[in-house]
Amino acid sequence: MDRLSVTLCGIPLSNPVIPASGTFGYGYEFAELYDINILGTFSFKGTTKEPRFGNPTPRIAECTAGMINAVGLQNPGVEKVICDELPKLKKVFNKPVMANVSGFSLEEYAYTCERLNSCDEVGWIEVNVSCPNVHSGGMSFGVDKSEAAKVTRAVKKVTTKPVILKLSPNVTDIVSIAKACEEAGADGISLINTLLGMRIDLKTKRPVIKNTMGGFSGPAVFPVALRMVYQVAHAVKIPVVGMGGVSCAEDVIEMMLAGASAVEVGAQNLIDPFACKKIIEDLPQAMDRHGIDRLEDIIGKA
Amino acid sequence: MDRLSVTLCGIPLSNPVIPASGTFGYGYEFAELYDINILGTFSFKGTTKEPRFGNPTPRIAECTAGMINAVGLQNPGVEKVICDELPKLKKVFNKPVMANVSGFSLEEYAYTCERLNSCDEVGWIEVNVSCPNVHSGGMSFGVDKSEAAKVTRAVKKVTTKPVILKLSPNVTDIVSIAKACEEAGADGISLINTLLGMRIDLKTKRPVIKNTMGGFSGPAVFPVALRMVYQVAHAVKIPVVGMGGVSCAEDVIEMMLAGASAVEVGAQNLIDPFACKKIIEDLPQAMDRHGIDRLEDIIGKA
Amino acid sequence: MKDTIFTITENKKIAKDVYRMTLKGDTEEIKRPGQFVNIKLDGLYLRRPISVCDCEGDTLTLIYKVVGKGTRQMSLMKERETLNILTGLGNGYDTSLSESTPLLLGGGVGVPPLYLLAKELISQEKKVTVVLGFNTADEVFYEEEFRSLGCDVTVVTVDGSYGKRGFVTDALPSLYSYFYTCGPEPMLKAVYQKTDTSGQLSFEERMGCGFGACMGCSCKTLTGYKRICKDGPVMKKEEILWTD
Amino acid sequence: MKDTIFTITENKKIAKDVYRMTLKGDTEEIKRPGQFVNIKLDGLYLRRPISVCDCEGDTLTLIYKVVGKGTRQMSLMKERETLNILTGLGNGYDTSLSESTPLLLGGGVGVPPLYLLAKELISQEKKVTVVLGFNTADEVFYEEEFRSLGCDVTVVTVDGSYGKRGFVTDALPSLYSYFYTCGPEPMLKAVYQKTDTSGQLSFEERMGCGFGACMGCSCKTLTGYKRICKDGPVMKKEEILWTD
Ligand SMILES: Cc1cc2nc3c(=O)[nH]c(=O)nc-3n(C[C@H](O)[C@H](O)[C@H](O)COP(=O)(O)OP(=O)(O)OC[C@H]3O[C@@H](n4cnc5c(N)ncnc54)[C@H](O)[C@@H]3O)c2cc1C
Ligand SMILES: Cc1cc2nc3c(=O)[nH]c(=O)nc-3n(C[C@H](O)[C@H](O)[C@H](O)COP(=O)(O)OP(=O)(O)OC[C@H]3O[C@@H](n4cnc5c(N)ncnc54)[C@H](O)[C@@H]3O)c2cc1C
Ligand SMILES: Cc1cc2nc3c(=O)[nH]c(=O)nc-3n(C[C@H](O)[C@H](O)[C@H](O)COP(=O)(O)O)c2cc1C
Ligand SMILES: Cc1cc2nc3c(=O)[nH]c(=O)nc-3n(C[C@H](O)[C@H](O)[C@H](O)COP(=O)(O)O)c2cc1C
Ligand code: FES
Ligand code: FES
Repeated sequence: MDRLSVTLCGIPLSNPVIPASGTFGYGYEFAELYDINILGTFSFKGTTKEPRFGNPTPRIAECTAGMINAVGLQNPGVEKVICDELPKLKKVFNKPVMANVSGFSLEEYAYTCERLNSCDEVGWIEVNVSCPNVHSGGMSFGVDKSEAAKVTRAVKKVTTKPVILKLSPNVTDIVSIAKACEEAGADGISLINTLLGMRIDLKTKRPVIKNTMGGFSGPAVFPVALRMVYQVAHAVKIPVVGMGGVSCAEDVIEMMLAGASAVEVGAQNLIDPFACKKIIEDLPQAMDRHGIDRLEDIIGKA
Repeated sequence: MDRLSVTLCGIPLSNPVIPASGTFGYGYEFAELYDINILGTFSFKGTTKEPRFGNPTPRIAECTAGMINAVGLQNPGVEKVICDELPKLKKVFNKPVMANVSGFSLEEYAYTCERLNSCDEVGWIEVNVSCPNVHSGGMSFGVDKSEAAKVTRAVKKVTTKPVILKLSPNVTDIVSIAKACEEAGADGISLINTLLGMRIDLKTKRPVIKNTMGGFSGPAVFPVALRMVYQVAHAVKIPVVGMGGVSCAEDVIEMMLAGASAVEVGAQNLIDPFACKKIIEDLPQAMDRHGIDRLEDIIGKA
Repeated sequence: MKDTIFTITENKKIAKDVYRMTLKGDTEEIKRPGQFVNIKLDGLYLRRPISVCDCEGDTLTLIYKVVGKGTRQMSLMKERETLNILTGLGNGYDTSLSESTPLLLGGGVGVPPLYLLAKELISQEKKVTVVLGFNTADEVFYEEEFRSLGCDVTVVTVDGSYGKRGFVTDALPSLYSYFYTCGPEPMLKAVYQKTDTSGQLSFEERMGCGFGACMGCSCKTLTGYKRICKDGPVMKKEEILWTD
Repeated sequence: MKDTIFTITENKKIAKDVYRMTLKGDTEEIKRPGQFVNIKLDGLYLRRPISVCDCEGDTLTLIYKVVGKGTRQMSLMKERETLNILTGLGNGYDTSLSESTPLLLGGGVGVPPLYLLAKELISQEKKVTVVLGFNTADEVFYEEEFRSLGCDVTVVTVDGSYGKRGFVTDALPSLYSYFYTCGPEPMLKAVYQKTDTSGQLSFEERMGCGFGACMGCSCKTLTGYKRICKDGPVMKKEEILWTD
């Protein structure tokens, strides 16, 4: 197993494979299928201060080699997550988990992160800055470097666990945003969140997604994700978690060559509930095929 | 045929299908295969003031449902285009053609457009603002609204033909850039150019593309392209030419529902040299299937 | 839930645009009528959810209508080709809640799951009445199959070209103890409004995963937020909250 | 150029990771040895360029090495399966330029196009010498086939496990009037440097289209910019400009 082990912000992972937030719930659906302790860790469903139903349906659209989702951060709210979900999770998962946090104001981010910081089960806090900022016209926090830095500082002030800023790819200059987060104290960067996309139903001649647009992910976005991981990993000193379209062991290796210290897998879990298990099992052979001894050695080597 | 006809900046097109710049050369390779007069028009290879070899090879990488190119605007330069290519083209194409122009300074854009403006064969000038601005640090003209507006004004000053600004999708806010071009006098907007992407070769552990990154296009980018076409078409009054991942008649219809007055087809021409012919032939049946009488009626109806 | 490879044993057109596919494979996880399976198709990203129409031993029967790329692709598949299918999804109908005279109301491709349901209710010695609604005569299917099970079957068509003219709710029998229904949402709403007993309704929604992981298919109910794929697709009349 | 459907008649392993596929279809556009075809494979976006190894009547022979996804997929295909292929791409070798004793130098999967070339040169009653280079014994193929045509064949392997030890350039005959070569770029460079006659070299490059439309495969030559897919893949020694 040592061939696969990596370290993320000082915490060891038995392997770099991490189901991405929003595609793995709070883990139980998958724990019924396989022992999820084989995972490096997983990032749980984006959690907000208050419970949310999210967006109206349809929330899902099919695309070539990918999908659009407009779930809208449905979650039971941070108190329920702490009281109900984490204790349930503890029974099936004995590793530190990654807490994915969203918010619509700096106060909400800080509140939710502070609450989760007190949970022993939580190893890292992954802060999703793709949400619209309700206090400044609804532009996402993640598209502006000073807003992203503000979120970083607000969260760092109330947490002791490693804080990973999860960036939106819908920007002109991903590097400047990553650097602003690093300067503001982020312990890691994860990317990419979904690309803003849209489909129209030819039968109804209306957008498939009730909210018109949504987040596009899956194998189709891999080249964009890889490029951003490469750019950011070459510009910051903190570790980068790569994601976007990863669907097989080879993709994990490619992401790590680009500079990722660990790799998240999103949409593929929905299409194949055993995706992460298969990837972890396939990694050693894929490494053999490409003459790789230890995964840790290849990070950023491209 | 009237079911398919549309108008682009006042010039009638027998149908909205336009091979995209860089994927159709100056037309002859395809004229050997079929009568290219069936096309609405086509956009010829990006032309610059001086001849260019472009980037070192490899310039091409395969992706899931798409490809990366880093051709780097190889072209014989505007004088050769006017003296050699356009006269040759005239023999096989009797419709106004779309001249695609690139530049690395405002002067270059203006020079090349002015030269092409004098050619009778040219119907529209499509100005690609994705090129790096050599006078201001290499950032692309197309990622900054004031730079894009400057290019528009410089070109409009020296041309009488309709000027279509072709936008880069690698931006935070495509709408503000489109609007800046409109205000600066653009007669139309075309989008999207390629997404910046990257692949790494697991055999060599180096980027596949010699220049590291390149432009990603093909069916994978369709949802991003459609979203941007929708956003821009709803924000400007000038016509929008939609492109990005279009590979069949249904995609053309979807782009038009999103707001495109005409639709360009890029990478698909490379995979299937008969792609545009097939799309034009398939359109009437696809329209029947979806209860569409005339294409012009559905523009922006989603 | 189980991830299984099934082999097609028959794929046959049974009405306008409607096909019946029978497959052999591991059906162990299919436990109740009203459950569905989720089918992986080459070249398409999301799986396609289709209700279990019948399941006996290792034989699974699906009935699907060609409405788009995926179902068109399915219709072109041949005997001996294989499909990767996630089985045993969704809660399914609870047959224990109906008394002696359940009423089954199906519309279009909402009819298929009612077949296994009818079979099970009849095996419980209930007297099953079935009303099947279609648009026109050429879309009608499975009338005889339900009759062979021993159901009292009425067929209605919207244009009157076959059976009675009208909607399934125009043909409600005077006496029934409970209802089960599946069909397009406007039909479900009409059934909800025009029935005077309790019952169960099966819903559709665009799905990301089909097994409860993505929250793509959520709906609000009187008993909280539910995922149509995992907490449904079958809902009890009492919990339904119509939102639009 | 022609867009054609071919049917596989045989697909057989002939050396380590190397397969020979024979196909039937419209070969009309295949006019010269050294041309290539471009193959569409399910689920992969770009076509895969493979040289014409042989072409007789409606039978096309390709020899390919499994190096990635596409060639692996090809190796799994069976008789009677079909492939969409663009045929007749590239300029091909010009056989008129060689005098009586041409030398053919092939390395690895650069060997296949030399087969049809040898056939054609022999039909012109030339005396053909062939040097085939491989890494090791288990990669050797087509020695006998060239011999059957009537060529004088030498095989070299890098590790000496078969034939002579060394590179093809270590086995140049003392007398030849012209050369034709195909193989990996380092080999082409060595051939260019160590041959003292004129000749033709066939190049490889990552391709977007394969028929001259995209400028993906350009190279600089002494006679201007060329597209390897359309103006090549065969270049004359005199025009070559090594850039790195
Ligand atoms: C629980 C459930 C059970 C179903 N059972 C049956 C059945 O037994 N027989 C049958 O014919 N149909 C059934 N459907 C509908 C069936 O899933 C769709 O007709 C099918 O997915 C259409 O796929 P397509 O590729 O042909 O259409 P496209 O329009 O090309 O599909 C595009 C996307 O939209 C989704 N989609 C399209 N229509 C629907 C729909 N009505 N419901 C959910 N997703 C949709 C597809 O799954 C796909 O992701 C069921 C749906 C659900 C949710
Ligand atoms: C004109 C020409 C003729 C060729 N003839 C033969 C032949 O007769 N036999 C044979 O075995 N091989 C030949 N090749 C090489 C062959 O095209 C590649 O081995 C093949 O494309 C690899 O595809 P893949 O999917 O298995 O590999 P991958 O590495 O998965 O392919 C990824 C992408 O890179 C491209 N690529 C990878 N290697 C090469 C290469 N060496 N040259 C060009 N593109 C490449 C692929 O086409 C694809 O677009 C030829 C190449 C060219 C340009
Ligand atoms: C259904 C769905 C829900 C998601 N929800 C969240 C979320 O709550 N928080 C978050 O940070 N990212 C969320 N994401 C984004 C993913 O975590 C991931 O960043 C993105 O999907 C790219 O990876 P992929 O291409 O592997 O799916 C969601 C993605 C999907 C598909
Ligand atoms: C090989 C290649 C070369 C291109 N060259 C140009 C160019 O010279 N000028 C330009 O404006 N766009 C160029 N493009 C971009 C296309 O015109 C088009 O905007 C883009 O590829 C998206 O469309 P697609 O997904 O249909 O390919 C090129 C694209 C490709 C694939
Ligand atoms: S479809 Fe994913 S939770 Fe229901
Ligand atoms: S590969 Fe397109 S021009 Fe050669």
